[in-house]
Amino acid sequence: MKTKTIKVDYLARVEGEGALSIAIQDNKLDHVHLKIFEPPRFFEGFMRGREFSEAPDITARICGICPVAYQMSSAHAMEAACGVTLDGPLRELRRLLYCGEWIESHVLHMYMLHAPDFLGYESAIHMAADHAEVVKRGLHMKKVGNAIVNLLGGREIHPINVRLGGFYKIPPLEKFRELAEQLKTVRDEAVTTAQWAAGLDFPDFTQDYTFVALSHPDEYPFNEGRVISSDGLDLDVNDYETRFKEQHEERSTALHSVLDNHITYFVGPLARVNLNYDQLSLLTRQVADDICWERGCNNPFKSILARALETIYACDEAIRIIDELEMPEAPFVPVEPKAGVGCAATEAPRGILYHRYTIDEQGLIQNAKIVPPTSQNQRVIEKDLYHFVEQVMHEPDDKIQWQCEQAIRNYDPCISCSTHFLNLKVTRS
Amino acid sequence: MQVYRFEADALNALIATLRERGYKVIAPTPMDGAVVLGEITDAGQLPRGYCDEQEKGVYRLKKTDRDAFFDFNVGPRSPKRYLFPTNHVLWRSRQENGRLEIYSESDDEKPFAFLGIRPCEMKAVAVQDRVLSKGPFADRIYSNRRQKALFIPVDCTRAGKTCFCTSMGGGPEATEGYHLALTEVIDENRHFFLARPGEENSVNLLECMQAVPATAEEIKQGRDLIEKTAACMGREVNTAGVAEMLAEYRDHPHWEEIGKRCMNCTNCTMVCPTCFCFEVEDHNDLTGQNTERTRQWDSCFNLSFTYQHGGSVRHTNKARYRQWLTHKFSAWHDQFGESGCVGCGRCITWCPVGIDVTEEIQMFQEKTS
Amino acid sequence: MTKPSLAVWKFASCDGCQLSILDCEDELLAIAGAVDIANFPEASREVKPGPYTVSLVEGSITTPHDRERIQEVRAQSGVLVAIGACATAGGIQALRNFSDVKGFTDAVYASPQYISTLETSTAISDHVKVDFELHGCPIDKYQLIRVLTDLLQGRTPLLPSESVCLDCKRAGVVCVMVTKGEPCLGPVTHTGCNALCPSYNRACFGCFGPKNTPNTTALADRCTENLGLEDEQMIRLFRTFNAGAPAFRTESERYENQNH
Amino acid sequence: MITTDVLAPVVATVREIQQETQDTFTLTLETPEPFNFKPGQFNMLYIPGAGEAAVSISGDVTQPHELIHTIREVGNVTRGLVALKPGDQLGVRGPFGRPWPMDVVDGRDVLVIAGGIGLAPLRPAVLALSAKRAEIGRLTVIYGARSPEDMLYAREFLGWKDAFVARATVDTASPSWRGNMGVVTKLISPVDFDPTRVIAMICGPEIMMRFAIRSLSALGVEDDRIFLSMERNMKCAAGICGHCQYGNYFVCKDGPVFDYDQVRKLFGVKEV
Ligand SMILES: Cc1cc2nc3c(=O)[nH]c(=O)nc-3n(C[C@H](O)[C@H](O)[C@H](O)COP(=O)(O)OP(=O)(O)OC[C@H]3O[C@@H](n4cnc5c(N)ncnc54)[C@H](O)[C@@H]3O)c2cc1C
Ligand code: SF4
Ligand code: SF4
Ligand code: SF4
Repeated sequence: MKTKTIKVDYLARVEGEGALSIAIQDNKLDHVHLKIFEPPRFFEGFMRGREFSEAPDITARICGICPVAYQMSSAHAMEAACGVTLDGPLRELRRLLYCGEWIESHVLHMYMLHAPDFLGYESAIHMAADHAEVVKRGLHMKKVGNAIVNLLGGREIHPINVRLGGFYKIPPLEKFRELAEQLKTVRDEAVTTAQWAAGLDFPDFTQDYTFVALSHPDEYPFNEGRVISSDGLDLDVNDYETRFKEQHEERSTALHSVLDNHITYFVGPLARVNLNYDQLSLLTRQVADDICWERGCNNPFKSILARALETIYACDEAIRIIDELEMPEAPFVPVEPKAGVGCAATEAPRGILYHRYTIDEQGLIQNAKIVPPTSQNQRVIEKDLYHFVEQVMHEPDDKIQWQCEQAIRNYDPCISCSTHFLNLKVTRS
Repeated sequence: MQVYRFEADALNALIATLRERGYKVIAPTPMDGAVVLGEITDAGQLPRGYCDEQEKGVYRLKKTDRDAFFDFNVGPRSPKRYLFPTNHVLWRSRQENGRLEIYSESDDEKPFAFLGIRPCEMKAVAVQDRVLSKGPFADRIYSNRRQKALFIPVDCTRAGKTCFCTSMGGGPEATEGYHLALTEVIDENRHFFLARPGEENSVNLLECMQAVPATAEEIKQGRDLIEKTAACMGREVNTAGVAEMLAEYRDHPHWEEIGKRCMNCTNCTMVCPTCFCFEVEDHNDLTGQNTERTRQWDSCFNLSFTYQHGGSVRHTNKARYRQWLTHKFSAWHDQFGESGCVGCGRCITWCPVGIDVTEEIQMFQEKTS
Repeated sequence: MTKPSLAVWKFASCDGCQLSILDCEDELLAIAGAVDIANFPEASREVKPGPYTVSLVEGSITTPHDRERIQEVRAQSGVLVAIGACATAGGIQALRNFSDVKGFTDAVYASPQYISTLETSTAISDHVKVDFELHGCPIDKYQLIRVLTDLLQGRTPLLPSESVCLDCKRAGVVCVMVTKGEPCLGPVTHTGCNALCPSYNRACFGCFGPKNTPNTTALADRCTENLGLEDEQMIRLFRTFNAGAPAFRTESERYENQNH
Repeated sequence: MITTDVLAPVVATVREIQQETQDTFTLTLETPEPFNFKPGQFNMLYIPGAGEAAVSISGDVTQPHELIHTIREVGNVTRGLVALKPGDQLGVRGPFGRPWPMDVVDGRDVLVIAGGIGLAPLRPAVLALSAKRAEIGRLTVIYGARSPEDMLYAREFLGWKDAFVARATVDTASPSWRGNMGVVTKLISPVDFDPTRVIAMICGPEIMMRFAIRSLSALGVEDDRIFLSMERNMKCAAGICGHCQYGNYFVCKDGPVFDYDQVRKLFGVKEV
C-alpha cells in the first residue's frame, strides 16, 4: 500500500496560523484536514465581568484585519440589549466606517494575498517585480480604504473612535469631503480591478453551496438585516442560535459552525453578491455585466470577482454617504445599561460576524458569544478541498499544495479571528 | 496717553483689517470643552457668552447670561505655541558618498496678530524674549516670529480661581509690549471696549473700528473693573525670599512628598507660557541619505531630559519636580534677572492630579521658617 | 553587499501589528527594496532559511509549543524586536494570568480537553533576550519604520518612552481628565500614538503600556478620591491590553488586594 | 530678521582619524574657515540620522585650521563619528562654552588633573601652558586611566614627561606595567605646587573630581582656584534648550568650566 501525505505546515498569506493535511491512498483521497493551531485566546471567557461599554475595544483585538467588524457587531449587540437603535447620520457614519474596512480588507486580499496565486507569485512583493503598476494600484486603493477608517476610527488597526451609541468625536465635514475626492479615483481603480481580475485563469470548479448572508430590504447589508440563505432560510438575528450551532473538533482550536446540525454553508463576498445582487449600486451591476458575471456564481475561485464588485460598491456607497452627510447633533446617543440579552450580526469583509451578550443592570457582561466568519466557513473550505483535491490529485505535490492553498484563500480565512485555526499535509500512497 | 473707545460690534472690523494687513489672527475660541487660542477669521468664533471655572486639576467651560467676549481667564494654550512652535523642521540634509549638504529651512509662517490674549501672557512673552532672543545666542525662529507679531491683549476683568498674577507682577492689566491694549466693559446698557495704543505707533489700527476718545467716566469704568479683579485673585504667593529658600533647601524632605504625588506627566511644563525647553530629533529615510532634523517642546519632567551615557541624572520624580519648581521661582532670577513665573495658574489647573505650585511654595515656607 | 534579511514571527496575537507592515502602503516597496523579506508568512509563501538580520516578533507565549519555538526564533535572529502589547506585555490574553484558565477554556470550548495551553500569557522578554521593544496595541507603523530605518543603518533605535500627555499637549489637545473628569491613563502611558484617544475626545486606555517611571499610584488615587471611581473600575482600567506589564499589574493588584 | 541660525551646523571634512585606545578615536577635521577657539571649549558634532554630540576641542589653539576631537564611542552619534573615513563630511557647530582660566595663570603654578576621556578637553590647555612655560610657575599634569591601554595621547604624554611634571596612574594593569597604580588623587603632591597660589584644572568623572577637590581643599587650595569641567546632556549648546541646566547654571554657556566656588553647593546634592 502506498500512502502519500502532502503537508502544509504553515499556511501563508492568510491571517493567523493554520495547517493542512491531505492523505492519498492508492490514488484515492483518504482525508483532508484543515487544522487550526492559532493559540486559543479566550475572549468570550474574559469578557465576563467587563463593562458593556468595553466590548468594542476588547473584541476588536480578536482580529487586526477586521477590527471594525468586531466593533460593529459588539456595539450593535450591546445597543440591542439596551434598547437603543441608531438612525440618521450616526447610522450612515457606521456604514461609512464599514465601507473603509471592506475596501481595505478586500484590496489587501485581492492584491496581496489572492492575486499572486493566480499569477504564480509567492507574494505581492515578488509580483511587483513584473507587475509594478498593478501592485501600486492595489496599494493606493488600500491606502484610501484605510484613510476612511483612519479619519472616522482614529487609526486603521483597532480604531478608537467607536463607542456604544455612536462615536467619540465626529471629524469635520471638510475632511470627509477630501476623502470623497480620493474615493472617486479609487472607484475607477476598483472598476479596473474587476476588469483585470475577470481576465485571470479560474480553475473549472463548481459546487452546490448553501450561501448565507444578511439581507436588508433597503440596502446592501452591512450592519443589519435578516439572516437569509440560498435555500430559503429567513431568520431574525435573535433566532440565529436556534439554527446555527458550533462544534469543536480535536484537530483545531477553532469551532466549526453548522446550519441545522448538518448543513455546511458558505458566507462572505460570494454569498453576499449572490443573495443581494439587486441591492448593489447601478455602476457595480454594470461592471458585473461587462465582465460577464454569472448570477448565482458557484465557483469559489471567483470570489476574487465578488470582492472586486463589492469594492466598487463600497466606494460608491462611501461617496454617496459623504455627499448626503449631515453632521449629527451629538457624536453619540447615550446608552444606559439594562439587564438583558442583545444579539447582532454584521457583515465582516469575510462574512457574517455574530455576537451575543448578556449583561446585568450595571452593564457588567455576564456572558458573551462570538461566531466569526471563518469558523462558519471552515467546513465548506474542507469540503471544497476534498472535491478539489480529487480533481488535481494527479498533479505533482508542490502544485497540489499551491492550488489547495489557493482554494483556502478563496475564503480569505482569518484564522486569528476564528480565535478558536492552517499546515498542508498530503499523505499519498 | 489718550484712551479710546469703540463699540463691541467693531471687533469684526478689527479682525478683518488685521487679516487684510497679512496677519494670521490668533485669538481665544471655544474647542472641546475649553477656551483655547486658535486662528480665527471672524468675531463669531470668539468665546462670547462663555466663562471658565478653574480649580486645581479641574477646568469647566460654562455658558453665561452675559454677552461678553472675554469673560474667561487663560486656557491651556498660550502664545508660546505660535512664537515657539511645538514641532518644527530645523534643517534638512542630504548625504551621498560621504558628502554632506545641509539646507536650512526657512520659516514662511505669516505674521501673527494675537487678539484677546491676557496681560500675564504678554508678560510671559517678555520672559521668553529674554531667554530666546536676548541671550548670547538668539533662536532664529522665535526671534523672527516675535518681531513680526502684533499684540492686542485684553485686560482681565475677572480673576480665575487659580490665577495669581498680582503676586508675580503679571496682571491683571497689560502694561508692556502691546500694540493695543483693550478693556472690555459691559453692563445692562452698554458694551464697549477701551483701547490704549502701545509704544509702537498703532493708533492707525483704531480707525477701522471708528474709535473715539473715551470719556473720563468710561475710563473710570474700565479702571474699576481692573482694580476689582486685582483685589480678588484666586491665589497668592508671598514671593519674598522664595528664590533663596528653594536654592537653599534642595535636600528638604518635602521634595520627597511632592515626588509621590507628581506623575512626571509634563502637563505643567507644556501649558506654562514661559517654559522653553526643547528636544531635537533626526528623521531619516530608509536609504539614510535624506534627513530631517526637527525640534519639539521638551520637558524637564522627562527621564530622557538629562540622559547621559550610562543613565539619567534626574531619575526620580522628586528630583524632576524640584528642578522645575526651583528653576521657575529661583534659578530663573540668576539666569535671566526675573522670575520664570507670571502667575497665570495654568500649571495648577492642568495638572491632572491637581498639584498646586502656590500651595507647595507655602508649604516650604511653613516647613522652613 | 547582501541585503539584510527580515523575518516576521507570530505568536498568540490578532495579527494587527504585523499587518502594520502591509499598511505602510507608501513605504512597502521601499522596505522590500531595502531588506530581503525572507520570512513573512502573512505576506509571502516564500520562506528562506535563517539566520535573519532582524526578526520582528508579534504575539505572546501561551502554549508549551510556542515556549519552545521562541527559543528557535531567538537562535536564528540577529536583532530581535518584540512588536506590540502581546509581545511586550502578554497582550489582552494576559487577562488569564489573573484567573483560572480552565474556567475560560470551559466557557469557550465544548470539548476543552483538546485545548493545550499555558496558565499564563507572557511577554517575549520573559523567555528570551529581546533587543528592542516596540509598544502599542497595535504598534504605530511610523514608529516601526523608524525602528527599521535605525536598525538598517546600524543605530540603536531610540523612541521616546515618556507620557502620552507630552504628545497630547504638543498636539494642542484639550485634556479630557481636567475638562471632563474622565479617568485618563495618559499620564502613566508610553507615547507613540500621538495622543490619539484624547484627540478624539476620549480618555487614553493605555494601549501603549506604561511609560518610563510611571506613577500609577498617584493617578489611581486621584481617580478614586476625586473622580469617584470604584475599586472595581480601577482594576478594569489597568487591566486591558497591557494588563501584564509590571506597573499596570501591580497597580491593579493593589486594588484587588485592597491595600491602597 | 535674524538670519544666522545658531542651531545650523557648517559642513566639515575628515582629514584623519586615528585610533587612540580600544574605544577612543581622534578625529582631525578641516573646516571651510579657520576655527578659532579657546582651551576647554567644545563643539557640537553632527551625524545625519544619529544627531549631535558635544565634544571638546582637543587641538592646539595656535593651529586654527585643524580641528581636533577625541571621542569615546558610547552611543549612536559617537559610533557614527568613529565610523567616518578621511574625506567624509559631518556637521560642526561651535565653539561653545567658557574656557579654562588661561587669563589667571600667569606667575602661578598650574596643576592639571585628568581622568579618562577628561584629558581630551585639557589637552589644549596643557599645550598652551607648556607653550608659555616662561610666564607661569610650575606645570604639573596628572592623569588617571583605567589601564595602560586606555591612556590617551600616550606617545605625546611621554614628551610631556620630559618637559614638565607629568604622571599617570591606572586602575588595573598587567604585571609588565612599571608605572603607578590606583586612584589619581594619590598622585596629588604639594611638592609639585604651592597650594596657596596654584590654579587647578580638573576634568574627569564627577566622582573623581569630588575626590580631587577634597584632596586639594585639604592642602589648602581655595575653592575659587579650583576649576572643573562639567558634563550634562546638551541639545543646543547655546543656552536655549534647557537640557544642561545645573542648579542655576547652564553648563553650555556658564560652563562647562566652573570654579568650585560656583558649584560647591550643588556638588553635594544628588540628581541636580
Ligand atoms: C561639554 C561637553 C564636552 C564633551 N567632550 C567630550 C569629548 O571630548 N569626547 C567624548 O568622547 N565625549 C565628550 N562629551 C560627552 C559626549 O557628548 C557624549 O558621550 C555623547 O553625547 C554621546 O552621544 P552618543 O549619541 O554617542 O551616545 P548616547 O549617550 O547613546 O546618546 C546621546 C543622546 O541620545 C539620547 N539617549 C540615548 N540613549 C538614551 C536613553 N537610554 N534614554 C534616553 N535618552 C537617550 C539622549 O538624548 C542623549 O543626549 C562631552 C560632553 C559635554 C557636555
Ligand atoms: S509656573 Fe505655572 S503659574 Fe507660573 S507661568 Fe508657568 S504655568 Fe503659569
Ligand atoms: S487628556 Fe490625558 S493624556 Fe491628555 S493631558 Fe490630559 S491626562 Fe494627559
Ligand atoms: S491614547 Fe492611550 S489608548 Fe489611545 S491610542 Fe494612545 S495609548 Fe492607546
